[in-house]
Amino acid sequence: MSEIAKTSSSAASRPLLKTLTPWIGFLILLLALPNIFSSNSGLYTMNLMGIFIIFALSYNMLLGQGGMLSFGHAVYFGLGGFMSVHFMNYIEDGAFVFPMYLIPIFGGLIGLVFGIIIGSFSTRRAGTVFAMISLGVGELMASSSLIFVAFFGGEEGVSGDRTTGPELAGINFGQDIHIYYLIAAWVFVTVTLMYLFSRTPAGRMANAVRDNAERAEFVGYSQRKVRFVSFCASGFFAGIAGGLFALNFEIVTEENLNALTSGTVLLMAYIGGVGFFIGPIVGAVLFTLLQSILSNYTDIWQLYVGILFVLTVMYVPQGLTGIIVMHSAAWRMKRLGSLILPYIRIGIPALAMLAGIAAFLETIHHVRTAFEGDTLMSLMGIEFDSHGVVSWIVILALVFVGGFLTRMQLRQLRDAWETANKPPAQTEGSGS
Amino acid sequence: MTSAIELQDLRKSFGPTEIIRGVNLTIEEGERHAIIGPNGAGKSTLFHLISGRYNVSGGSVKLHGENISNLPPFEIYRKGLSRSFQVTNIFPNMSVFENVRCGLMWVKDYKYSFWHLVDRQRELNERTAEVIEEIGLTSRQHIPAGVLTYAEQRALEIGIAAAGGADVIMLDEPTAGMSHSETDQAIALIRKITVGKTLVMVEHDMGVVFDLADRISVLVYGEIIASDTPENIRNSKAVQEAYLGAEAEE
Amino acid sequence: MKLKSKILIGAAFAALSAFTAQAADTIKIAFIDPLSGPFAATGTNGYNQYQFAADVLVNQKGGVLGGQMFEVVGFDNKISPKESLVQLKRAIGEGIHFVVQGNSSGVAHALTDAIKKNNERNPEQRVLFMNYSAVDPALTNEDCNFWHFRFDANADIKMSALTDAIAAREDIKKVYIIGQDYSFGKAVAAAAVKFLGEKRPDIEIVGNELHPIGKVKDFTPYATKIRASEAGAVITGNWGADMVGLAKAIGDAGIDAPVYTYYAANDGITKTIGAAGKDKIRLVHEGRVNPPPTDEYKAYHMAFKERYPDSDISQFRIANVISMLAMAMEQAGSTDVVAVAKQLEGMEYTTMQGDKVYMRAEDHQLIQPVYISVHTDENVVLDADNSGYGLVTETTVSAEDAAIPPLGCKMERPS
Amino acid sequence: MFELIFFSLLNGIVTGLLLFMLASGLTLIFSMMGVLNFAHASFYMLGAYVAYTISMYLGFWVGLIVAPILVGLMGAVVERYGLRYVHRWGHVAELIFTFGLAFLIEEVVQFIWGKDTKAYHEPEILQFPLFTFFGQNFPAYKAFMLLVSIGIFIMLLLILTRSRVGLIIQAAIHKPNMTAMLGHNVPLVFMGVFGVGCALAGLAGVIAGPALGTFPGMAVVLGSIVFVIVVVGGLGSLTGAFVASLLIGLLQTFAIALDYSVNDLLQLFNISFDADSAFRDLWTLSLPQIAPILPYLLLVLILIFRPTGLFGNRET
Repeated sequence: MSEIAKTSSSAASRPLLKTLTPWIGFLILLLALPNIFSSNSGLYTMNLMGIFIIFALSYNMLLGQGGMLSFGHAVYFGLGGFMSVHFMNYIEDGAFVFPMYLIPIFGGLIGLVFGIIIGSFSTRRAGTVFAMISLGVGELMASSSLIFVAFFGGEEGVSGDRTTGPELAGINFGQDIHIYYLIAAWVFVTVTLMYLFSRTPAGRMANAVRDNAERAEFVGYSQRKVRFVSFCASGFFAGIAGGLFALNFEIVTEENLNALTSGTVLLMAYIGGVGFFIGPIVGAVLFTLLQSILSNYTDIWQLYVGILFVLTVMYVPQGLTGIIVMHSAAWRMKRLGSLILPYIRIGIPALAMLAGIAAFLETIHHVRTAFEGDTLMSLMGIEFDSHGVVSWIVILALVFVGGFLTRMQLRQLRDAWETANKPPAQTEGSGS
Repeated sequence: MTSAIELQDLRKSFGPTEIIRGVNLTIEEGERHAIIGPNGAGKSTLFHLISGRYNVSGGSVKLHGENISNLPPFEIYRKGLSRSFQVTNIFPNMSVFENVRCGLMWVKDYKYSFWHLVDRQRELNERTAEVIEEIGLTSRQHIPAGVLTYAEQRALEIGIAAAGGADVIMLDEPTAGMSHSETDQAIALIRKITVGKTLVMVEHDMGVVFDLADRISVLVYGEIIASDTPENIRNSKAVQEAYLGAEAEE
Repeated sequence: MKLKSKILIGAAFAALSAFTAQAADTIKIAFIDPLSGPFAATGTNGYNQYQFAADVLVNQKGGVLGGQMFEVVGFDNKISPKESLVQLKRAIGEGIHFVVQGNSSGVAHALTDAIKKNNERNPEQRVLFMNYSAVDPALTNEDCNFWHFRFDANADIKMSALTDAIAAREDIKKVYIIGQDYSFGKAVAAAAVKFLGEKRPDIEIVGNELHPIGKVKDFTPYATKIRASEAGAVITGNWGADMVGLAKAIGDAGIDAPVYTYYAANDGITKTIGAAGKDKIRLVHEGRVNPPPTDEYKAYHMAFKERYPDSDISQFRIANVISMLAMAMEQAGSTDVVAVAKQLEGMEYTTMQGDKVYMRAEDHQLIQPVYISVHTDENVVLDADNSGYGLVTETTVSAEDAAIPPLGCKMERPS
Repeated sequence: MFELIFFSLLNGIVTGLLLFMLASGLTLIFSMMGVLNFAHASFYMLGAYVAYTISMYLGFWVGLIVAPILVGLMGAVVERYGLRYVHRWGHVAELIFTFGLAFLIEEVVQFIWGKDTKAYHEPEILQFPLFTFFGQNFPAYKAFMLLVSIGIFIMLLLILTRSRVGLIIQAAIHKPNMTAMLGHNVPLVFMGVFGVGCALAGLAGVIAGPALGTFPGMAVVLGSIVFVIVVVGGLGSLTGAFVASLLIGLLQTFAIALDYSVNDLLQLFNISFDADSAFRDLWTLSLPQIAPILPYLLLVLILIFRPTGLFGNRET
């Protein structure tokens, strides 16, 4: 997939097959996944991932590709969801006949309409003004959703039934596995379309305006219009994601368009890496996993997510994808192998330190929240006494010894890294 | 025949300070015109007024006889005027190839299209490759523009400005900060890309000016004090006095 | 790259399934409520009460059906309908057939709808939904279904009891209604207007106000308005921070009128309101605390307090849920969802507090007596939040008086 | 009616001045560093929580003094080791950093202090009604809040206009690069301003905690309102922030006090509406109901029609 990440190059010189390989791989992966994770929760998690992948990619059309920092992207996602669920109900009531699996189109259209309306005044500038307008519009919409009950259904939201309407080859999408394939199909189509959009003049100029809005005006493009086109497209795809949400959950509520959802999509895109096309995909997958798996094991998972987010912003602004792409130079020079040992050498103490920190937080949390006399807690299957001196010595030893050893190993890693990347790395992938 | 650029009593003030104080200037089509003058004379401001970066405070700018004062930059570009910048002004995170291609897309009539794939537009890409060949960056075309050397970025700057084939090209100090050999290359490049076109340039390096220009205008304190052929300017007492006097005052 | 992350996911899932391997002889009950976020305090306390009730009322007595134990498994829904459905799927995936939930009627609506669809689409994975706190009347009226049972008195029943109490006080001539701007707040307001109109047409409703939920920083302007209206009583369905803020503002403004509430106790609220609400705040609820109705209840309350010193039995009905579920299983002789549900329908039961209650078959609403208690620090045996303040019961409305006939429930029963 | 207006006015001013304590710090930070600090209200929350903890051991008054100092120090640390580091990645990253910080601080507060509302009370000696007017009490604590806010406002005014530090700060606001050339240690000034801004927010939290409640959501409730104020007032304008704070404070109290709805307006023109239409909610909309969204409406309108804000002279 790294071909996709590159802001790639010249003409149609590359053979068609090579261009298509990652896409075929993507398709096969989508088809094969439910056979690997066939459990109920596995399917459910993957459905959620699919929806978030589209949503996060649509967000990145703004932030990563267009340089527009939005704090209100959930508006289009939510409105798309509400519109779709209303249409689901019209179909159920027999108001008109329409196949249920195409419902997300309505979500996309309402997203597009609102993209046009809001984009017409918000895309005049990028930067802080854009961010503030998006915040204001987001808050307005979220507050209105609780006031206008007829459309938004108040805090109960609006629910629908996806099993009505014309069926597709005898399937009524009652089962989760059917919905999985439906979402996978939509994911494949929309991801392809969004990638292709980034390769059109409008998409390329969005990058140019992000890099240098002024200069773009001196090659004939109005920065406002360039942003506007991206903004509308982004609203459209966010609306489709909302429509899929409506199909999957059969309910859409106020939280689909509130500030929390807007914040979540920013977080997903940023952790994944906004500078790369596949960054948001990685972010969406990772965040969904954190949300649905980590939260099963610990009450304080949001604390970990917060720490991860802040550390990413500080030290890895190019996101997780950026870290992976950083290795491409060494990979091409076939020197990646020389990094394995140094990574192991630093990885073990670093893991020990992280485990220590996590154990430290978890134990404090346990001491604070468990009921009186319950001092026994378990972490990763290890049971210990949260009030015991020995446990605390072990935890602190993990943190400090691990931290100390990690620090000591940093130097050798840096050396190994430099050796592996000599002659000086020419490319760092596309910018961030 | 109308002239390429015609400035009539052009004025620009920032607050109470008037920077451009009634400039009248006509640049004919096909002419290579240089604007010289001491620091702070308003040369860059004049460029910004013509290219639409600043709004004018008074007077008018005409391009091929059409009034373009206060049009946004992209409108002016679409009417056939392209420019480069004194401080390098490129798209740093995009590759050299893409930088140049951005300078071509509007002219090739793609506009805000989201149904063409840029990689499949053979003519666009071939033309881009040609321009890159001309500015001598073929071997560096896949590198992000932000990591080019200074001289390469200056060449790219000119390449973006010239790529679209605008018939009026304005270059703001194209050789600033270059070494001798680099300057020579730049002159050759400018000569090559402006064949049959109107060139307006601001330049400090008198060698470059006298080498390239057909006519020279001298801007001092926001006014044109002379506009003539290089020889006449070189020999003009008034210019020497005003210019040197101004220099001395700084 | 893609593949690599997928491998990681695989590992994560493998780890997950290893962890959820389960013993077969326990009956799992999924507790789907907020365990993180702003409402975690209430949710966590409910979770503790469920675990305590399952331990004390079932497991320590030898379990049900010849030794099967109850295990309450917590699922954090972050009080979001969407997340609740995700957790419901997870619970079903783990083979759980019994779900309890209470916080937020919005979540309850989402769950009951999803469970109905699930039970139709996957008959082998049917689920029973025991709602212990979501009081929107619609859940047992037009939106009722066979799989949903409500153990709390619904908002109309509670309002009926509240208005009885107000009607009995001749000195109250003007009433101010204030609530959060969403379905529950509106339902409370509508019910209050309706019942007051029936019972005391002479009472003037001087204010009927909805404020945005969770967004009001300072309730002082509302208190000013209430004061200006010269109301003799205030009715509110507010909960959480909105309840605390309102109570404090009313106290600070020196308004000397009773405030009739649904959710103004426990989980930090009693402590925060403190002296500001003394003899002012009144609460309608289904479980008595002071004076302790029975010794058995007192012992139960104290035992809970011993295990969780920072919290109290705030939702007595939880004990009823567990006991009645156990009883239904015993009577059905199995844990089959349909069989258990049929036993629950119409079940009569005497609670630990000595009240006779029954599960009305037409709409699955538990019919029980309702009490109105006052927030005070006098005669408090079992205080709340260790604050010295607690609830002392003032008025009792018997089950018969409190019962409101079902409205528009058309229940489809599985054949 | 007069009673309602009198108390609404008083409450509006109390709220407005409290908001100004937050907005002034945010404006100062923005003017100097160009960063809109999303986490500003989180420091307000930290102030309340820290003061709560201190007040349990040493009493309210110690908390009033010590908590803002501690919060200010935390702010300085965040600037020195967080923001300054992130600065190299550009403005968008800075904005996202403060956004993430707000999220993280809320989680940390919940981790340390738990998720429930804290019983943080006003000191005993301020628990009496200062005066009673038309039978309604005005609590002494509100008057105390008013007094502290006004005191801070005057102090800020004096420092900015009369002291050397104030002059440097003003210079830095107008010409950030020039100040460095004059030989001032700009990073230190930045750290100081950020710290002081956070300390002001912390102080606001200390005095607001007992009145408005101390709970993990308190930052979110106030956070975006403070943004609205600095944008509406004009980014970088302290005068604007002051006027906008009072404006928003009064707007919110009066919108609640005045019970007008769209329906009333329509009846004025003898228009009736269909009670079942999809727009029914629009017709029954009342002023108190929409009170909290008014600031956001104002924000969007201002940004569209006057991006410099009421008193600002620069766009971002």
